[in-house]
This record gives sequence, C-alpha cells and structure tokens, in this order.
Amino acid sequence: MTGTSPAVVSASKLGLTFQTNDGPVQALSNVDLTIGKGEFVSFIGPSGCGKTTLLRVIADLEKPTSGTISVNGMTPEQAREKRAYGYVFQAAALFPWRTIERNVALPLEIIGLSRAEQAERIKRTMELVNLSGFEKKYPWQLSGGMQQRASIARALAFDADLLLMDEPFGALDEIVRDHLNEQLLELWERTNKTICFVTHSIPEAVYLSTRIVVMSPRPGRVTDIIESTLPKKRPLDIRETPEFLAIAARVRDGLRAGHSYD
Amino acid sequence: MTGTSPAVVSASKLGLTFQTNDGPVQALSNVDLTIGKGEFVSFIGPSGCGKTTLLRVIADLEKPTSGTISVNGMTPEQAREKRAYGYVFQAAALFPWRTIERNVALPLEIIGLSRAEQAERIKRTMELVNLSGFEKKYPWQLSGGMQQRASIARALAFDADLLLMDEPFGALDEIVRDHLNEQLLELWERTNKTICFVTHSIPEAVYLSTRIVVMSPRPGRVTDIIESTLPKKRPLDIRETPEFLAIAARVRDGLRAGHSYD
Amino acid sequence: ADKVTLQLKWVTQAQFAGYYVAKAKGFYEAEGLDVDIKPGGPDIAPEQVIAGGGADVIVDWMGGALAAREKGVPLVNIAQPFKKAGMELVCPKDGPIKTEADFKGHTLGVWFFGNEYPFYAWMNKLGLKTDGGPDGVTVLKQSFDVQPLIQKQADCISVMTYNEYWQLIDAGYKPEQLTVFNYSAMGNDLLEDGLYASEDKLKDPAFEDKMVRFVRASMKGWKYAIDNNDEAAGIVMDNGGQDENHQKRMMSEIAKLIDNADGKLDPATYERTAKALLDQKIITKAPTGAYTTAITDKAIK
Amino acid sequence: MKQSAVPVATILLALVILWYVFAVILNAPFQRDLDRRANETPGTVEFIGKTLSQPKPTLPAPHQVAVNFFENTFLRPITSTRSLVYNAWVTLSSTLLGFAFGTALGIIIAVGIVHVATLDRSLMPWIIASQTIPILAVAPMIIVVLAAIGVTGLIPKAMISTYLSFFPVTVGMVKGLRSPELMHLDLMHTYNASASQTFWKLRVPASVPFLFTSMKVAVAASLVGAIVGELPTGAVAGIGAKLLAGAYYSQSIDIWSALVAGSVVAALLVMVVGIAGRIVDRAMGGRPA
Amino acid sequence: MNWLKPSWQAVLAIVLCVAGLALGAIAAPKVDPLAQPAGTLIYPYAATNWLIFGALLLAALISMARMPSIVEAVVLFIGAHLVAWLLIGGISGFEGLARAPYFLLLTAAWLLGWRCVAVLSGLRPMASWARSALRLIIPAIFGAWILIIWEAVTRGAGIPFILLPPPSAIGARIASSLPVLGADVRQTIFKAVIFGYVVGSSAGFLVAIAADRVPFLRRGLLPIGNMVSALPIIGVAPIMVMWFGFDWPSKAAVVIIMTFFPMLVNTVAGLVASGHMERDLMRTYASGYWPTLLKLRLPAAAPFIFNALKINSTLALIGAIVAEFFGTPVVGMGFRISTEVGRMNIDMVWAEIAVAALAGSVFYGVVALIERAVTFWHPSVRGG
Ligand SMILES: Nc1ncnc2c1ncn2[C@@H]1O[C@H](COP(=O)(O)OP(=O)(O)OP(=O)(O)O)[C@@H](O)[C@H]1O
Ligand SMILES: Nc1ncnc2c1ncn2[C@@H]1O[C@H](COP(=O)(O)OP(=O)(O)OP(=O)(O)O)[C@@H](O)[C@H]1O
Ligand SMILES: Cc1ncc(C[n+]2csc(CCO)c2C)c(N)n1
Ligand SMILES: [Mg+2]
Ligand SMILES: [Mg+2]
Repeated sequence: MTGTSPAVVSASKLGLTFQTNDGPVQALSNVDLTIGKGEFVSFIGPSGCGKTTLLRVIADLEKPTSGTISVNGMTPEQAREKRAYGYVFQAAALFPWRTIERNVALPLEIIGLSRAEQAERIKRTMELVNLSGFEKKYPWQLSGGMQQRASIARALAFDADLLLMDEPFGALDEIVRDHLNEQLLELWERTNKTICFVTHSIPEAVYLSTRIVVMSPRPGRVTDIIESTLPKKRPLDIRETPEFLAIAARVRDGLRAGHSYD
Repeated sequence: MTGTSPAVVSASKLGLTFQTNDGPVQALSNVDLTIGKGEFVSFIGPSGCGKTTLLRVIADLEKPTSGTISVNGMTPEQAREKRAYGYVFQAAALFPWRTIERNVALPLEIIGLSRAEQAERIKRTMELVNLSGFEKKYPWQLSGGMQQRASIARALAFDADLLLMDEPFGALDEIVRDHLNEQLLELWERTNKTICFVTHSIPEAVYLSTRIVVMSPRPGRVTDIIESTLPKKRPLDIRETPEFLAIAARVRDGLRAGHSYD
Repeated sequence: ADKVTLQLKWVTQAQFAGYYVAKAKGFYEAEGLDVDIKPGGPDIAPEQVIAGGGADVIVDWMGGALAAREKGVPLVNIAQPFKKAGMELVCPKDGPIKTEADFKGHTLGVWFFGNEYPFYAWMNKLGLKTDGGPDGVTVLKQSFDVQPLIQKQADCISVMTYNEYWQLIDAGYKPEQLTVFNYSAMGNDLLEDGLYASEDKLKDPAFEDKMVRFVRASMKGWKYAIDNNDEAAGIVMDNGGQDENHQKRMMSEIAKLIDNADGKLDPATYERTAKALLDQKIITKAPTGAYTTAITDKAIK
Repeated sequence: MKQSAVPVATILLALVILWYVFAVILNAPFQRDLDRRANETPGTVEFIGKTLSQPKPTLPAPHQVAVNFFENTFLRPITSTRSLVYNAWVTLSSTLLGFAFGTALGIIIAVGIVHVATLDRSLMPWIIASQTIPILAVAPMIIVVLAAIGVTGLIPKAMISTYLSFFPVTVGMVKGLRSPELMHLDLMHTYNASASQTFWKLRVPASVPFLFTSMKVAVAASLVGAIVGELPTGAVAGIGAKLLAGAYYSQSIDIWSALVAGSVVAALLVMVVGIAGRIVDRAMGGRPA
Repeated sequence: MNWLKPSWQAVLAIVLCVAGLALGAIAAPKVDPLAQPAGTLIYPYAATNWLIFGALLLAALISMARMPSIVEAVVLFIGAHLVAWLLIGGISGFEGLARAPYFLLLTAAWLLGWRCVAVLSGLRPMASWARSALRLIIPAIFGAWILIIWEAVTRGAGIPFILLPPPSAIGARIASSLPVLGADVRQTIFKAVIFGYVVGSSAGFLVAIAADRVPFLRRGLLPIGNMVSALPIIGVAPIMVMWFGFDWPSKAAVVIIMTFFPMLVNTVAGLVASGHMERDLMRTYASGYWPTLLKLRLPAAAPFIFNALKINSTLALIGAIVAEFFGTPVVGMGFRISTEVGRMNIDMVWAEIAVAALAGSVFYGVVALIERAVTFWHPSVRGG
C-alpha cells in the first residue's frame, strides 16, 4: 500500500476457523492486508476460498479467531456502530413484507432521514440501477437480477464511506453490468469512497480496481496482490488495451495457481 | 430448427401476464420457439426480460395466459408428471435441514433409487462439481458458489433427458466455470440430452450452445435466434477463433438492441 | 347379589354417612345387595346420570327431581331420609342486616345449580325483587365456600347447617355474632336429600323389591350412623371424606335433619315444596305420581 | 441450564417478596375483623405475624404453602391419596395420554386440511366452533354418557385433555405445513413428487418450529384439561381433586400447594417439550442463532 | 358405460337403502292414545315410506349419470335433504321408536350430502361471486348435516331430553330467549372476554419482548412464564373472585391468565424466525435493538403471533365462561349454563353454547382476516 492515505482496513495475521459438526473448517489463514482511503480493491478467488468470510470479518459479522483487524483505526465493531460501511450481500436479502421502495428506504429509516430526503435518495438510486417503475412491487414479483439491483440500490442509498460489495453484479447481463460498472466507477471517483468488491469476473476486477487481491482456497490465503497501473479515468474500451490485458493475464495466472483443477 | 429431430419443446404465440397489486405485468408475449432433441439452447437477455418465466412455463411451474406449449409432444403438466426434465433454479433452493449429500439425494429418494445407487450417483456428481469433502455439511456452512454447485449436482444426479438450467454458473469464478462448461458439454455430447440454459455471459452462451435465443424485456419477446456454426467438439480455446467472436458479436448486438440503455 | 348403583349429589361427606355406613357395616350385603356408591361434585347432575343409565337410584333435592320429571325423566321419590332442610342464610351481626326488613338494597349470596328455589320462594313471599335494583336485593351466585362473607362481597351468604356454617365458625365468627335465617324454621324449606328412582324401572317388581331392600338397609345405616357419630365420621373418612373433625361435627348436625330415620315422605311438606316450585314456574303443572310411599311402607314395617 | 439458576432464583425471590406483601395486604382486613370481634389490638409486627399465619387465609403466605407442599410431597408415602406426588402422577398420566392423542389428532386434522380442499373448506369453521364450547359445561355430560356405555377411569379425562390440546396443534400445523418456501415447493413439483413425498420431505421439516411451539401450548392445555376432567368424575384423586377438596372447605393453603404442584408439573412438561424441540432442531442441522 | 360415473358414496347409499328395504318398517308403531277402540295401533311413515326410498334411490342413481357437476350437486342436494326432511318429519310422535332402517336411510342420505359437498368442492367457478358463495355454502352444508344427524338420532333413538336435546328444541329456545342471551353476551363477551383477551395477549407479548431484550429475564422469566401456563382455571377462578370481586373483572383476570401463555410461547418462537442474512443486514446498519425488532423481527414473527391470537380467541371464550361457574352476578353465559343445568333446562345450556360457538367463530374469523392482510407475504398466505 502507498502509505500516504490513512488505512481504512488493516488486517494482520488474520485467521478464522469455523467449528462444524464434522470438524473445523479453516476459512481464513494469515491474511495481511491494508486498504487505504479512496482505494477500490477487488477480491477474486475460487469459490469457497473465503472472500465472503473476509468481507464479513471487516463488517464485524464474523469474529476472527486469530490475528487483528482494524477498520478506520477502530475495531470492526466500533466501526459498524459508527455506520462506517454499506454492505451488499451475495444474496439479495430483501424483506418480503416491504415493497422494493420500502426495502431501499430501510437503512434510511434506521438512520432517521426525513421522508423527503428518503424519497429523493430512493428515486436517485432506483434510477441508477434502472428499476424505476418497480417501486411498488414486492420482492417475489421481481426477477433474480432485479432483486440484486434492488439490494445494490439499498446499499447505495445508505451512502457510507466504505462499501463492501459481495458479487453485486453476479446475476446481471453484460450490458447492465457494464452500465453499473461505469456508474460505480463514476460514483467512486466523485465521492472518494473506499470500495471492497468481490467478483468472479477478471475483466470486471481489472476494470474497476486500483488493487486486485487474489485468494486461494482452504485455508483462504492471499496469494497475490496486483496494483493496477490503469489511470483513474477509465472508458469502457480501456478493456481492449494491452495494458489491461496484461493485468488480466496476471490475475488469471494467480487464480489458476491457487486452483485445484488442471 | 432443423426439423429432422422430434421437437422436445414447442411453443407458439406463448404469452404470460402476472396480475400484481399495482396492475398486470406482461412477462412473455408472443414467444414462438421449437427445440429439437439433443439441442443445447441458451437464453440470453437483459435482467427481467422473462427468461426465468419461460423456463418455468416449460417446467409447468407457471401456466401461460395465452398461446400453446408442448413438451415431448405432451402438455408441460404431463411431461412433468413423467419426470421429463431436471431443473436448476436461479437460487440454490437447498433444504436447510439436509446435509449437502442428502440434498443431492432428494430427487433420487423421490424416484425411489436404491441406497447403493444413490450413493454412487451422489459420489459421481459431487466430484463433478468439485464438492467432495463437503458431503456432511449443511447448506449454511457453504459459500454461495458452493451452494450453487450443490444444486447443480442435485439436478445432474436426477439425470433427466431435458435439463432446464437457470443461470447455473452465475456465482462461480472463471476457472470453475470453464471447468463446469467443459464437463457439461461433455455430458451433453455423451448422453444426447436436450439442454435449455439461461446465462448472462455471452461467451458462455456461444461456447455451449447449438442455438442462442436472444430476448428483450417488457414484454419478454424473442428478438433473435442465432444458430451456432461451431462444431460439436469444442476445446476451450475455440473461444479465440474468429468464428466464435463473430457469433459473440452478433449476440451482443442483439442484446444491445433490446436494451433500454445507450 | 343384586347390583345397585347410587349416585350422590355431592362429594363424599357425612351428609351421606348413612349409605357409607350401610355399606361398611354389611347392611346392604345382608339384604343381598352389592351397592356401588358414586360421589358427586359441583357439576354432576344426578338427574342426568340416572337418565343416561349410569345409576339406579340417586340422592337429589326435590326441586331438581321434579324439574327433571317434567323434562321427561320420570323420577319418583321412593324415600325421604332428610325431614328438615339444612340450608340457611347467615349474616354477620356487625353488618347491615338484622331482620328480613333490612334486605332491601343489599347483596345476598345464593347457591344455584338447583339450590336457589327456596331463596327465590322466600323473596317472593317478602315481595322483594331480585334484579339488583334499589327496591330489591342484589343476588350473587355464591361458589362452594364462605369467602364472599369474609371478603365482604356479600352481606349475607347461604350455608348448610352441617357444613359451611362451621367453616364460618372456624374462620373466627362466634355463633352469637351471626344472624341466622333457617329455611326450615321459617317454614320456607323445600325438601332436600331424598332417594329417587325411575318410574319405568319401578314397574318391574324385581326392581321394586331391590329398592325396598336398599331403602331398608340405608335407613338402618342412617340409624347406626346417628347412634355412633364418630364411627360414622370415620367411615366417611375411609371413603374419601376430608377433615375428620369437620365430618364428626357434620354428622351430628345431619342427625338433627334425619329425625326418626324411617325415611318416610311427609305428604304435607311434599305439597308445600311442589306448590313453591309451581309458584316460581320451575315446573309448569302440578306433578302427579312424583312420589310413592309403597317402598318405605314395605321397608319400614 | 446452569446459567439459568441465578436468574430464576432472583426472579423467584422477587416474586416471593411480592407475594408476602400481597399476603399481608389481602389478609389484613379479615384479621382486623377477627381482632375487632375478639377485642384485641395487636402491635404492627404482631399483626403482620398474624396475617401470615391464618389457618384459612385469603392469600396464604409462601412459607405456609411451602410447608404444606413439603409435607404433602416428601413426608407422605407416595402411595397415599394425600401425597402430592401421587395426585400429580394421577393427573400427569391422563395429561400425557390426552396430549399424545391431542397432538396426533391435531396433526391428522392439519394434514387433512392442508391436503384435502373439501376439509379445508368445510371442517375448519366447525373445529373453531367446537373450541368455543365451554368444556366444564359439557365435560359432565361427556363423562355421564361415557360412563353409561361403560367407559370410565383414565379415558374420559384424557378425552377432555385431547379436546383442549388438539386445537393449538391444528392451528400451528396448518400454518407450519403451509410454510415451505415457494421455491422449495416448485422444486418438489419438478420432481413430480407425490403428495406424501412432499409432505414428509418438505412440509414436515419446514413445520417443525411451528410444531414444537404448538406442542408447548398443547401440553399446557392438556394439563388444564386433565385437571378439569377430574372434577366431574367425583374428584377422587389428582391435582384437580385436591383443588376441589381444598375449595369445599376453604382450605386455601391446600389449594395453593396444589396449584404450585400443577405449575411445577406444567413447567416441567413445557421444558421437556422445549428440550425435545431443541434436540430435533440440532438433528436437523439447526444453525445456532 | 361412458354415461355412467359411479361414486362410492352413491353406490353405498343404494346398498344401504336396499338393506333398509329388506329390514322392514322404518319405525315401530304405537298405541293411539285418542283412538276409540282403545289399543288401536298407528303406524309411522304410512304416507311417506315409498317416497323416502324412491327419492333416495333416484337421487343416487341420477347423480351417477354423466352431467355437469353443478346439476349433479343440485340433484344430490335435493335428494339428500328431502329424505332427511321426510325422515325427521315422520318420526315426530314416534320418538324413540326408530328401527334399523331409519338409521340406514339417514346414513344413506348423509352419504349423498357428502357426495354433494365433494362435488361442490371440485367446482372452480370463474366468477368471484360464485367463489365466495361456494366458500359459504360448503361449510354450511357440512354444518347442516351435523345438525340433521343430531336431530334425527336424538329423536329417533329417543335420547332423554336432559341428556341431549335435539337442535330444533335448541333453536326454539334461542328464538324465545333472545333478551336473556343478549344480556349474557354483553356481560361475558363484551366485558370479560374482550378486555381479558387484549390485556392477556399484550402481556404475553410484552413479557416475550422483555425476555428477549434482557437475557437475564429470558433465563429467569421464561421458566416462570411456563408455570403460569398450567394454572388451571378452576384453581385460579376462585382466587380471582376473591381478589377482584364477583363481577366481570375477575373473569377478565382468568382470561388474562389463560391467554398469556400461548402468546408468550409463540412470540418467543417467532422472534427467532427471522433469517440470518436479514439479521446481518440490520447489523451492518448498526440498527439498534428496537428498530431491528420493529422492522425485521416482528414482521418475521407475525405468523407465529397470529397463531397465538387465533388460539387465544377461542381460549378466551372458554376461560370467561368457565370462570363464571364460580362466583358471579346472576347474568353471564357461564352463569346461565351452570344454573340451567341445575334446572334441567338443557336446551338453554345448548342455546348458550351455540351462541358461544357463533361468537367464537366470528372472533376467530376476524383475526384470520387481519392475519391474511398483515402476513400477505408469507408463503402460507401467498399459496403453498
Ligand atoms: N457459517 C459457516 N460455518 C462453517 N463453515 C463456513 C461457514 N461459512 C463459510 N464456511 C466455509 O468457509 C469457507 C469460505 O467460505 P466463503 O463464503 O468465505 O467463500 P467465498 O470465497 O465467498 O466463496 P464464493 O465465491 O463461493 O461465495 C468455505 O469452505 C465454507 O464452507
Ligand atoms: N410472481 C411474479 N409476480 C409478478 N411479476 C413477476 C413474477 N415473477 C416475475 N415477474 C415479472 O416478470 C418479469 C420477468 O421476470 P423473469 O424472472 O422471467 O426475468 P429474468 O429474465 O429471469 O430476469 P433475471 O435475469 O434478472 O433473472 C419481470 O418484470 C418480473 O418483475
Ligand atoms: C355449587 C354448590 N351448590 C350447592 C352447594 C350447597 N351444598 C352444600 S352440601 C350440598 C349437598 C346437598 O345435598 C349442597 C347443595 C354448594 N356448596 N355448592
Ligand atoms: Mg461468497
Ligand atoms: Mg431469472
């Protein structure tokens, strides 16, 4: 890490072991990681390698069993209580008794925003994820991708400085995905948020990130951290440049190395 | 369609309108489609365009409100009763009170397979999706991608002649995905199954399919059907051939045309 | 031996000592009877039990028996061990009620479940309304204890001379601190514990004979119980009675109601009871054939 | 289990203190009456002492109940009709029988309602109506009728328990059997699973949380039913009989110790059902909260 | 055979009917009390005997012909009820004299009624008014048959009036005692039940929340809450009368105790019913205890809470009525039941029970409707 900007997330020797009915499962082991303010860090790695677990530790949804971690210089718990981050779960986790609109409003109600401001933010984020017109529908009346977009809208409406996103665009087609990638980059640039982003798409990781963390499974370790040399401004067609492809190749290699196939 | 092989799915003027609290939503309109035996048809289209709905109609989980559809020359209901197809849902839909192994065994119990045969199939499919070692875990002890793989294993163990797969590989990383793509192709070739496959990945669609159905949203229509000219045997690096890229471009154009952005 | 099932009106206590004594002392056996005594309870209606075929003979108050007779269960009084009524209304002397004239505007505890007829007959006679208005009395349906008086929820409550009255004494009231309105003493009493059997069955001479023997042995039991107060109470205790001292006291009070233990029904009291029930529309027409003296005549020569 | 000892003890202690306060307050008027009639004027401490030692108090003091409870539980042979253990056992046996029948009946009715449209439409309203019939009113008639056809003893009491306990199970299980996720039902549909397969493999496991919750309510209702059922049978033995006997003679201490016995039995029964529920949940891979 | 569509009910009905024919007279004759030559016998069903057999056989046979379901239902409806009507009409004056064929015919008619309900349940009408009509008609026919069988058996077998009166007598009693019933309902339901239900359910709910909020209370309060569950009405009611007087407040107190436990148990179970991911979501918002409760856990607990409200709606009624067996003013449904039993007015007892059943059903129905509206999102309501 550059060291100039203050660390938002800083983990050292982080480990986590789940106790299960048939023995312990080591999900994270010896993870050292520092994320500075304003960084866009992608996590990539084979299924089951511990990406979600790492995000959950940062979010204080899981307690590490070894090592230390701090968020904004505090414990994750304190950071959570200060509402330091917004979280997009791997599944949509919408409340079935609320319409889409009221689902997006949920965090806003909790932080006690006025009705008017709620309405404004809902409108803005629903437009951003292209769900206008579905405000009054219930979650089960939406397609899988639409539900995922609603959950992204909910996190964006919350508007925290740190965004933890667990495969937010997994269920979206390429075109919507490109669109949302652009929007996310634009938002990140404009607001100087720090973003931790789990994805399975190498191009997506390279396109979005300032750094790419490659993980390997059982126990989840960080095998490679790749700094992006791409400029901050990134048109979509940057993805055809050799520089981009070189980074992508390096990520792919890192990924393959940690894999159990071939 | 070639017309030589008998139609497995044949829909004409198919339409479906959902009644919701704030008015009707037309999910499918005027869909004409014939799928022959042994075909591998991918469905691609923007989020919310009706792909899942179409699969559900074929599977007799939803009744069309207009038009006709037949599966194996029967009504979808009769076909379902004959256990004509296996279905992979967009979400994993595992039973939380069963271990992964017992989840995969569920359809086998229902069709009344012997314990030994169950064990054999479970072992085979769990290996196929690379979940060996997780047989005794409960779903909530698995990562998102692992759950999705378990649900694929469950459908493959069922071993029906028609496979309906709704974004089965959405939550998987590129490498696992490539691996499973290969495995699926191999299985398809070997068993001459008919596969209907929903995906958001254009390369995946092109790599796997004999035909690609491009859909556009609200109301869900079929805007383009692209026959693949690729050979049946497809090594992974076929994806760099100009032929492949040409088909992919055509799909991308079809997709973009139906989209509301740009 | 011939089987006879007797259904009591209330739980096992000295009120029914005669029957338990007759059984324990072998009087029934001596008559060639095998008697099964079924205790009752607050919500057992002996009339229903006999109608359902669960008993051959029941202990009942005449009010209930005549009402049931009108509803198609042809009960016939075959013997009347209790000559006098044990029910009375008691009021603490430090309360507002000293005489009948003081009732107006006060709350009185009354037992229902067929035990309310004497009370209503009495109020009728006094010309007092019972609807809770200022010109009448407020009636409280009293449960099977004396709490309403102790809690001061009622100004007077119903008691049996042989039972609840002593609970008041136990609770610290002295007899001289209580005003007692005894229904028998006022001449307002209705017949209490009598033996009733079904008219249809009595037509069968064999059954009638069985009843004769039953009544004879029962009255012998009563006589023995009166003469051997404490032993009778002990027998009641053996059969599930509660509180030995209480049973002894109850036995001696019951003895005063039994009188000469011949079990004969006094036609005059019967007429008065029937008339009071008629007046209150508990029954709609004067009963006929509701009692027979044939059994007691044969039993007690 | 271990961690609950202190909280339970604390709360019990609080209740006991409250109980003493109420005992003094509620027994005071009668004690004042007594003293007035006896022309005595005791001091405050003596007066409070007297309110807590009346032989037939309005509200017995905890120690009076405790002594009575102890005597009747431990100092009598458990075969004695005066032993609380004996009486509790009598009540417990008909409770358990009625609970078993009630749960079975409740589940059967729920299964019928969930699977057979005719039953769903026609039966439910009448089951509800049946539950509004006050048992205490019909119990004697039931028992009279049953006695007339020769059924006596445990069965009539258990029937009243059954009557009271099947309804909570029916209501809970109808909800529980209908609670599977729609996607899970769709999945079974794609396998063309038979109704019984869907039932055993999906509806039953999904209904487990509802089942055990309902069973807790049902076992309590069953106990109430058994106690009520003891009254019209002549109240020979059982907690209900003790209550009734206490009531005839205003022996409030007896009543309260019988009530305590009933409550202890109830708490144990509910706890047993709760533990059974937890074991089943564990066996089903339940995720710790 | 294509025009034939046999149903087991109709076939069995025909068998029973034939068996009835073979066994002879429907009921025994009796001596005419008025006839001049004393001892003359009069015979029941002299005029209607053949009509009964004919109607039954005809309806059963016709119903098996292939025809629109609605026509079949109408034929069955008319056949079954005509036979029942004639049977019950004919037995009057001959109470208790019924013979085996009477009961066979009754069973046969009931089978036709059953078939009728089955046919109606299978109907899927398009019009919404027809659907709601069916929703009412089906339970009504079912209920009507409970009453028909009750009436026919009590009168046919001559069951003593004071054991079980026939519904007709109960109906007549209801009609003639409306003011009394009204006063009783006001005393018992509008005062004791509603108050006790609201307070008891709320108390169970609040204690569950308190136990959830404070772990100390959870461990201490729940076991004690369980003990409350078994405080038997008969034990508690006298105590409540002692404490709260003999008027309705003591009854309400009993209702409170009875309704407390189901709500406690269900709320506790419901509060753990929300999903893990949803709870994690609320944690990421650093949502406090109360917002999480209000916005996530209570909605997720709603199906359980409504279960308790439903169970309580009938428990409250039983509780209030039974509590009135102890010490009451001379009005109230429980008072009436216990006194009228003593007076052998069993028809009045059943009249009160009928009113209680009606009130309880309405109460339950209202709760169920609110449940549908509030938990519209739950799979059990969305259709599962
Ligand atoms: N609650 C849990 N109990 C036990 N084991 C768990 C639990 N959660 C996760 N695991 C295990 O921890 C490992 C890492 O899981 P995690 O969800 O972090 O993977 P992931 O990298 O997010 O994978 P994916 O890309 O498939 O979502 C897996 O092997 C999983 O089985
Ligand atoms: N049960 C339902 N009730 C009402 N509307 C529904 C329902 N299911 C789907 N829809 C609507 O139908 C449309 C098509 O949904 P569908 O799930 O088929 O989309 P999809 O193509 O699978 O999208 P995705 O790629 O996001 O999964 C959407 O607009 C959705 O809102
Ligand atoms: C509900 C009830 N009804 C009446 C009495 C009065 N009582 C005491 S002993 C006895 C037996 C009469 O033969 C009767 C009627 C009561 N205590 N409780
Ligand atoms: Mg994950
Ligand atoms: Mg979809």
